[in-house]
Amino acid sequence: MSIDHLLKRRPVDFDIHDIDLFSAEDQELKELSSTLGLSLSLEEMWTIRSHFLRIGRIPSDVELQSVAQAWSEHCCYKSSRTILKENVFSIHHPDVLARGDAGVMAFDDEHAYALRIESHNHPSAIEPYGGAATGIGGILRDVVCMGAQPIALVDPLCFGKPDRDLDVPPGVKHPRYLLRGVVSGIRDYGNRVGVPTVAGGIYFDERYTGNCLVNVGCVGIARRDEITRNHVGGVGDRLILCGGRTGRDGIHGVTFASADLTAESEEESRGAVQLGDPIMKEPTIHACLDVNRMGLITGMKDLGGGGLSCVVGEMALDGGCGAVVHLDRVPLKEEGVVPWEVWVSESQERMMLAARKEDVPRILEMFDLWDVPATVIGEAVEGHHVKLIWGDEVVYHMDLNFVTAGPEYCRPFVIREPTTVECVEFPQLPALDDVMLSLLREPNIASKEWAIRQYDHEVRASTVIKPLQGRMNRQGPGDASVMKPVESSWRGLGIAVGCNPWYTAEDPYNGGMASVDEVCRNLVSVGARPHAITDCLNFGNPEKPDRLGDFRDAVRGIGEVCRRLSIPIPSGNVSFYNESAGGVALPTPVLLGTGIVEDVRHCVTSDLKAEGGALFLVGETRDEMGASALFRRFGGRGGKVPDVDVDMLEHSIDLMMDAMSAGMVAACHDCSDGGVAIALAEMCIGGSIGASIDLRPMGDLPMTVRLFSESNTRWVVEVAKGREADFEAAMDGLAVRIGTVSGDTLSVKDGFKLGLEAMREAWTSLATMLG
Amino acid sequence: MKKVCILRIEGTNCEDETFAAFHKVGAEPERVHLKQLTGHAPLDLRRDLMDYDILALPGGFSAGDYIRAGAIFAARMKASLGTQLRDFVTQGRPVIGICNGFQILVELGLRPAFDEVMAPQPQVALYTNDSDRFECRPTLLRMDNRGSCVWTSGLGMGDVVMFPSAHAEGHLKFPAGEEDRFLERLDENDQIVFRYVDEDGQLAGYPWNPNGSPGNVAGICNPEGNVLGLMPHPERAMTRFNYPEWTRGRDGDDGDGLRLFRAVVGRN
Amino acid sequence: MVIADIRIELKHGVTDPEGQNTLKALELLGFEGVRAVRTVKVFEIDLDAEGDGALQMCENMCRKLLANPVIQNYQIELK
Amino acid sequence: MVIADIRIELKHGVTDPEGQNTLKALELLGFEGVRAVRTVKVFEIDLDAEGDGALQMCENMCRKLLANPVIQNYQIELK
Ligand SMILES: Nc1ncnc2c1ncn2[C@@H]1O[C@H](COP(=O)(O)OP(=O)(O)O)[C@@H](O)[C@H]1O
Ligand SMILES: [Mg+2]
Repeated sequence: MSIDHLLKRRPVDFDIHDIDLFSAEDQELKELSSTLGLSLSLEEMWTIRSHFLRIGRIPSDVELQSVAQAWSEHCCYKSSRTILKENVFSIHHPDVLARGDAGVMAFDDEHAYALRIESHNHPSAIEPYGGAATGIGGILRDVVCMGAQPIALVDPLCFGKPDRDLDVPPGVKHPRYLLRGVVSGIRDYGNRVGVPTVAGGIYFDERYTGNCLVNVGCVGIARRDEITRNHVGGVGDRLILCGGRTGRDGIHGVTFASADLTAESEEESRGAVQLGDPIMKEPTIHACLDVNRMGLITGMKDLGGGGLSCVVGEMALDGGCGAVVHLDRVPLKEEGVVPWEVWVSESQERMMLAARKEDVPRILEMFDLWDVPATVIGEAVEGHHVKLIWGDEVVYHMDLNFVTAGPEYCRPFVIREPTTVECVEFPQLPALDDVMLSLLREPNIASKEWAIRQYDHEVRASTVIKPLQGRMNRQGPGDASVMKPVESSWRGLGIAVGCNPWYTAEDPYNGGMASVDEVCRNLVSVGARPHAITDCLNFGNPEKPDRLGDFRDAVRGIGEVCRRLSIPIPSGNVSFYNESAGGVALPTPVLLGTGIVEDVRHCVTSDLKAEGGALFLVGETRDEMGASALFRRFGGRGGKVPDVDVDMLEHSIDLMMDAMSAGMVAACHDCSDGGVAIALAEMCIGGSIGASIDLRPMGDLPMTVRLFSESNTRWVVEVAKGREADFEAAMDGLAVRIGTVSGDTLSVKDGFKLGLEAMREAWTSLATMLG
Repeated sequence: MKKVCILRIEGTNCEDETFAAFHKVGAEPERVHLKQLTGHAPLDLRRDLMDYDILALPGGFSAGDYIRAGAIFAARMKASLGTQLRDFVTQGRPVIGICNGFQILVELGLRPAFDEVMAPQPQVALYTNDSDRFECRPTLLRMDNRGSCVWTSGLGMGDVVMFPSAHAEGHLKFPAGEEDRFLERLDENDQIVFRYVDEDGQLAGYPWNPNGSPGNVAGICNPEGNVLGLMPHPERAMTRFNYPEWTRGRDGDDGDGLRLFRAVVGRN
Repeated sequence: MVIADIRIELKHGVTDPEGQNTLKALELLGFEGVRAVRTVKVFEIDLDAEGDGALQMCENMCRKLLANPVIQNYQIELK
Repeated sequence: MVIADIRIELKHGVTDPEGQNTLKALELLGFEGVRAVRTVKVFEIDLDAEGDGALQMCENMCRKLLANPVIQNYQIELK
């Protein structure tokens, strides 16, 4: 069936069609949606048709494309909004200064920091290098348009198993290829713009093979009076488009992100994939922050999903205005880009500024100094309509209230019974020495140094606690990094990630709670008090009730803990449709947490410090082996996924923070994948020193449970010499003594005994595989 | 007060911490875009290189390090600022190139510059690390200069300092077959300033030497000693809290970078 | 043994930041009449194989490692 | 207008870490009989110039920017 008869070409000397929705049959409406790449449902097409019937004319292609962008899942959160409102947006905190493209939190009396995390999953599955690089570009823009200087990047990533065989399903790329491409993309972009990549994670599971996840986060710092708005200041403000030129690249990125991946995605979605140009971005950041500091602009917003179509509408509407834009003034990369393409293109490295007319010349001068194109393309007007002009022709004239009032769905969902199985199928285990080495070699636990050192994690010279910690050139893993963002102050900002998709897969509610627990533990480990979280929620197709049920429960779990700990979530991102022919990716909420360090000179690292140091375990260990690293490695089944006792978490954070500022703690590492045993091994590796351990004080549990249970809210702590009694008293019964730092082996009474070199060799084996 | 020109183009980074480093030792630094020195800027922003006492080429990725690291920046400087730069150097004013700045000095022909101030063509190259990867890691450097270099006058010979490295192209390459001759010549002229060493202060291989440079050379100066180029970042070692092992105990709040920057700023 | 010359270029319409930045640098250096710069990557590979077998192997290398068909084209030439 | 194909290769004896790394990756992927991999960079330049003038211009570009004579050779071909 052809829909050509519905496309009415206008008699002008450029390419524009009006689309005859009025005479289209339902089947033709569906066909229009798919042929034009709109990704709109039939019901949504009906709504649009009624709107135009009301105003008495058919839409132009520019108008129809624009609505499709605005109503995509990616832009309007139609499936998730009600759930987010209830659980996330409703957590209020006086330190939240703004919720814009990035969230803004108070840092000290004079400064604020911005934070945001976002996914770039689908583009990265198709073209890992460009997909990841443009992900970094996008998240930087979100932070810059709050008026903040980016100071740190974060990159939690999920891939299929790196050691799987080389045959992969059609349309899918091997995890190692994807990993190399993604890490190179983040490295080249992040390093070239001079923002350190200080935290992240690489998670491997077969279920990510067809659908890798690339989440990128950014934190920025600003003086409080530099925080900008993401909208125009008022009627008469000029709209200045700056940065890269606009082309056909990146067309339909958001609609691409709002559908499952297929074997053909590679061919079909080429237009949505871009490479990014950090050397346009870097001066654009400078110029934007300069004109903001000089007080020359009234608002600023980045061009991300939906391109101009989203940014103009949102900037005008939020500023209480309408807008007139001369679309033909937009600088183009190539000839022949037609109006609707200009309006929705997602070409990289672009920002929109709003400024009073009299400030425009100076702004243009500043951009010229940096050789960054900047063009006045329109202005804010009275009312709430946006009008687009090409030559003398009006190609778009729409009421913003309609365009931005995207649908909001309460889609059906089902809540699964969590697999809280009392009767566990405990795996057959080899000797405990071998279990340990095997776990250290497990790609999810093994050292990620291969990636971390390809990122410049020290540029800007403010990374005071680094991602790898311990003796030089023999470091072990850290839990969080700490930035010292203000030259004249000792105050610091801890940055950490929390993510455990295996818990979420077995028990979404507990999984959501556990990821908050993890991010808090990580922050506390270095001496940072949890302050804010930004979340990237990666789930499957929300039109399938079980996927949406997982989403809802995970968000409920996250919201529950955050609300009770009073940790706001001032920004975040939802990524649905993480599915491919090979199945659905693990439900993966990724949290980026920030914590305040009162004085960075009191920070603590994970490496064991000195012979004779007393080792304590803080927190309660239970038989919670469900979805543990041990079970995943050796084939255990069932078991309870670790629960979070929120009161205990809150109390423990307070006690640990006090002990740290009192200087009692010499080293600290949280217990996560692999439990106490792996935490101890990692602390030994970082400190290049052994420990002798007796786990009997942990209580009446089987040895394997003591060693490998992943119960939440626990840390292994080395206490400074002479402070043992103080510490034990301060911890109010939560800490038990489990051993002493000594020698060059890690030996656990009635457990195992391993040399440092054997542990290090196993732990660093992933690098060899990745080459 | 010493005026410092921190020169940048698109893609330069590390200028903020280089600024902070000079500021900390009491100089008056300014970030200056190359176009401000060549007259291609609004009137109030134009600057003259000769008004500055010190020139710093910070690290980063000028122009993305496309083609070769530093090549584009160097070519633009040479074309638009060549004569002034030559004068600046011959007058003995201190110049430092850090990381990308070192790559720029090399591409400019300002390093090693045995016989002339600025050679018409590069005489050495800073090439891809042996690991074929960007390497961000702390590095220990032994100061091996016998006294010609003004930048290290605050350090003693044999002192070991920690300046972090972060680069993909830091392997110093001499013309094939002439490696030994070049190394000898550099040594004779007292142009070798820093060498990568291990914890015992001894020359050692990867990862102590992060890029595979022959003779473990990390930084060199001109025979007159006023122009220093080095791969590692002294501006990232201004306080002890920049150190990889500071939580393992280290005295004082100062970092080794201070001694380098103080040496030129304190001098008259 | 053959020497394979595998030439990988960006597809039309894919932006080439390296080419663009090189173009800009050439212009600033005063070169006139430079209309466009594209960067191409070439792998020169010594192979213990001949004729069709070698060609097939190179095809495979391109598909599995050297090129990304989404954004790049490749040409293989045996010498 | 001509298209200049400027080929920048490493001088004999200069090690090529990228080539070596690629060789290793190909071996890991199971390719057998790969003896060596060398990487070459090509700039394809559209020039408003002809013949000797164009050649001279490309020579200049190489000397001023595109090649470092310490480690690299260049070849220019006009198409
Ligand atoms: N899961 C979430 N948690 C908290 N805030 C969220 C979440 N998802 C989206 N947000 C917020 O909703 C707003 C709109 O998001 P989005 O449309 O993705 O932004 P952008 O226009 O920058 O792409 C942003 O302020 C974002 O931080
Ligand atoms: Mg945004």
